[in-house]
Amino acid sequence: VRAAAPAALALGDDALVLAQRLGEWAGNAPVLEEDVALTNIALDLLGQARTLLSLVGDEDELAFGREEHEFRNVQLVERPNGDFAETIARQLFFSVHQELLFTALAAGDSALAPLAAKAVKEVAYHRDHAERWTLRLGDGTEESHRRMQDAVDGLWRYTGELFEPLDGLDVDLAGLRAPWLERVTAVLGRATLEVPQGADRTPWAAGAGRQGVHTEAFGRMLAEMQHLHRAHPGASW
Amino acid sequence: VRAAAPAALALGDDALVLAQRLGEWAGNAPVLEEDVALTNIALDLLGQARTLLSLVGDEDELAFGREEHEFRNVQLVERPNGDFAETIARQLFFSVHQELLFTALAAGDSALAPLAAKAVKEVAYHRDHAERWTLRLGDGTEESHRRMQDAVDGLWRYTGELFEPLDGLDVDLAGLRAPWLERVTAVLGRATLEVPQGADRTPWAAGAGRQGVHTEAFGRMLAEMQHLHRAHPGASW
Amino acid sequence: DALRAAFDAAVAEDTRIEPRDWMPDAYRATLVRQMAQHAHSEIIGMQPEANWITRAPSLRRKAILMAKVQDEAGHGLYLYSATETLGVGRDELLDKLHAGRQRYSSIFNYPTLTWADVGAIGWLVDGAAITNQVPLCRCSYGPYARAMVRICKEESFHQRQGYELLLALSRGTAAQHAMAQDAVNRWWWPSLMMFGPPDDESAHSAQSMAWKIKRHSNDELRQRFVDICVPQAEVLGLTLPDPDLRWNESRGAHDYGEIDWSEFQEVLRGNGPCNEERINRRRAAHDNGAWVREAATAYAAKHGEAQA
Amino acid sequence: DALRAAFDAAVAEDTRIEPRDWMPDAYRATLVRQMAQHAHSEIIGMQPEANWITRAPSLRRKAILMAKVQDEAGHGLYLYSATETLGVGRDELLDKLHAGRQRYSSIFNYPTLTWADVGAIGWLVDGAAITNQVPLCRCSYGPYARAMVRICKEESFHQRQGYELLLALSRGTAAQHAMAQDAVNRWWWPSLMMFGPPDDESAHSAQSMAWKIKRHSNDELRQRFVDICVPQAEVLGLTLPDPDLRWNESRGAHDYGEIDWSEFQEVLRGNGPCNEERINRRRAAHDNGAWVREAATAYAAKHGEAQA
Repeated sequence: VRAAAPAALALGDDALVLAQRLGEWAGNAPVLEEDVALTNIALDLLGQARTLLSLVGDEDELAFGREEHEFRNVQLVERPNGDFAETIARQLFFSVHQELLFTALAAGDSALAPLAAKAVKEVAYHRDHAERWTLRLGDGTEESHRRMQDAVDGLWRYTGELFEPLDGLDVDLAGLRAPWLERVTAVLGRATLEVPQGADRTPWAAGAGRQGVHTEAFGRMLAEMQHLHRAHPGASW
Repeated sequence: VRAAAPAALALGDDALVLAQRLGEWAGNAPVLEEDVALTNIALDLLGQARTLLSLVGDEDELAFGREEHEFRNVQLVERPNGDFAETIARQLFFSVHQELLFTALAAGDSALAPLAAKAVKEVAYHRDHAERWTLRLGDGTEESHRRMQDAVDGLWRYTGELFEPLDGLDVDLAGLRAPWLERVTAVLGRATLEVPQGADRTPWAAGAGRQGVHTEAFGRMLAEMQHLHRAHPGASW
Repeated sequence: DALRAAFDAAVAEDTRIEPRDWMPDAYRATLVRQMAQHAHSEIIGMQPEANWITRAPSLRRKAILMAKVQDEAGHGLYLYSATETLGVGRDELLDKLHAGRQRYSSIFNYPTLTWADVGAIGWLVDGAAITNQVPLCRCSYGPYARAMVRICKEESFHQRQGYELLLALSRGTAAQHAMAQDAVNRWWWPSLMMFGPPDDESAHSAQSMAWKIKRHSNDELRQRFVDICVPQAEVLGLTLPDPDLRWNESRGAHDYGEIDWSEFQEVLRGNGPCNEERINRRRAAHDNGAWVREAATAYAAKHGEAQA
Repeated sequence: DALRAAFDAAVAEDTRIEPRDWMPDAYRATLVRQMAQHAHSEIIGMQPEANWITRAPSLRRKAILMAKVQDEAGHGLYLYSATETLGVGRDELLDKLHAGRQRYSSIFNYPTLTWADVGAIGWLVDGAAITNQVPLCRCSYGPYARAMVRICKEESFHQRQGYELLLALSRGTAAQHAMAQDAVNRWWWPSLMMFGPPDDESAHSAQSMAWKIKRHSNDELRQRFVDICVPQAEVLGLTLPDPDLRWNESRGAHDYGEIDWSEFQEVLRGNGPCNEERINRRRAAHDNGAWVREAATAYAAKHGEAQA
């Protein structure tokens, strides 16, 4: 477990931060079924986060007691929800990646294999949900097409970070990029959307989350998330 | 001073919370002159808050270390900025009140008299600024008229609380209501706006801030305001 | 006539009325009104609790709260489906909600000011809801009764979680205990109002009871709720904010103080603390989502897929 | 001709050129471009710092930061007024900014990730700006020179406050010290890039120096800035993130490491961390404020008042 700790922390932070973002949708979704679906995905991710962070230490100390620069999530997951298209694009990029990663992890024998084996089914659902909406929005109305293309374009430079090496992981992350791109390209194509031509990372902006460098929006997200816990040091809940 | 402490706390919280709200406008104002003006008003209020809270205790402990229910500000000042019309309506209602109150306080000999004497000039500027914009928005375009009327109507029920008695204050707050209404009515009239007909308070919503009952938006505001300070207990800045 | 007689017999024998059965127009209208109000309450009721999802103080509590809010959305779905069995669709009902022409439970017009409010809502508000709803599991209209069976099961789970949340606070630090007591102080009376006006002022009760849509009077249910809560409050170590609350040996029930019905009427009239916020938030979610729903419809039209 | 000769003589004698004086079109265009970029930098530069106004950790620091951001808005006002002396109005320049046709300083495309960034911006970014701007107080165009005198005075006040903020952190808890060091690590190199490309690649420099719009080369100013910062960093107890930084006895100046100009070019091309956020936020403020400006115009038209 100790060897896997840096990876468990990073993947746990990914899941925690994305769960927190998705939780902001509760009660605000465009249709009641999506209140259910987005909260359900958030719950799955929160469950993953708790398992992963517990491999590293106390889940609550880690979630509520760390400063921004101590979080190891990719910047992709901390991007604000934006409109529904941005939430879906973020989810598509992340879920396709997570499904590939967890499938590979589940086949191995690291300390993360059991979590991955358990989570891979729920992640497949997340991916399927994101794909279906990518199709509907991309190939829906003119407005939804435009919004979805903007979302895909805007988040593209946060995707490269998903494939950077991660200490403690017995999976070649760089090797997941080709299948990831293939799947994303296929979905975007079916959705009549263009695959962005820009860079999939920039050296300072996206790509540094794993080293603890985040975006301005992340600090505000943490302030909201941690305030109550920090206001009562040592209390049990 | 001790006798005036409850009043100093309540008035200090009014100024602090409104300064915090106005500070959210910095960089987002409709015109550069308003970035200057709104920040200037926020600075004046923050200065008042620091003087008032320092009469009661350590300004930073009070600002950053209290829970929501320990704040004694009226609910009016914690209402979210909304659009520019809502910010102006909130400012009009508050500044007219504050000018009357500080004028009365300055004429007395309580521990708050020096602060009031000093602040009354800046408050007159705040009131003048709010009046000018009330005129422009109320008597500007159809859209601005509608927005300004909506803002005045929506905030009306938070105005009654301004005139509830306050421990430690040697001013008859209830007695300020008539001159307040007269002035506000005059400005609204010149601005071609209607004076709202609804209640100026409701027993549970607006009117309980002085007892520590606030609105849902206030908790999020405090989370943002206090997070960094609470994340570093005991640190000096 | 024969249809009417069959309907009356079914009600009398506690046989369920099903969607294809004949039913009086007024029965149908009463059901639609009540089920719509119940469905609206579930979706508006997500807001005060969702207010704390992002701020829950532990991951375990965050997960519990998310699951609860998700359940509420699910309850909304069941109930709108149940109204559809009576030929009234969700879109139509939502339009009425957004236009202010249909109600939701007034309790959700109170704010959640602290984390303890999440517990108080679970214990008191869900508790009152269950007391109201358990009899509805035997309601004469089949689809509604079946929806209520599932909903009540989940609600009672929520109620226990709320209780346990308050218990943890009550036994926690002094600040946590005070937070819990404050929440109970604010939620107790509004919870008692959830049972509706006193029996002698209740407009629809008699007919609804005759139709077995309703099974007990407002005051009966309110009394049952008070009698359940008093011992629970003792275990919690929290005080119910009613100096007149005491055991009445002769009635075998608790006496309780007078309810401020003027407050109830004010909230009903739209002057509660959060009436505007709640309905504005709901409308904003709906309006902001219009382009998404249009896209789904357009896609389904192109591809023959059932709409999302 | 005579006008050109008078202009050249005035520049040569360090007499100020004033708005009504004749000036070459290229001189005017260069000034407008530079002053507009400077004005835009002031208003975009409000964003990274305003990001911390609501979260400042003490009321004193909150007041200082608010005053600073307010000064930046004020600087924007002076500078847009100065461009108006050349016949180019603020609205036109803002439209160009929002359309991406005029630049602002690239430094503001970096994020403020912690409170210490507020200090680092004051010390390093304002420090670099002052080093650039002090010579502009002697710029050949009068209105620009006079605006810069006032701006430089305020900037040097901001610079001292930033330094003092960092000093408090550096001498504070371990976490605060680390926060300060991290901020300096992130802001040092971008600050050096504020002086523009190396002299041999600088496009406009020679003509600007001939016109006395510019008085020193990019590399001269950069060297001056490095030499000022090194001893200040020592007093701060913070390390500048450059292993090649050392005193060069023979030059009487500090040698420093190679600057990554590819990063500079990327940020200029719009690919910095916050280019999109900054311009989107600016556009949003402008667009959301359109109805307010229209109201002010309509009111002024009705009442003959000068527009707000």
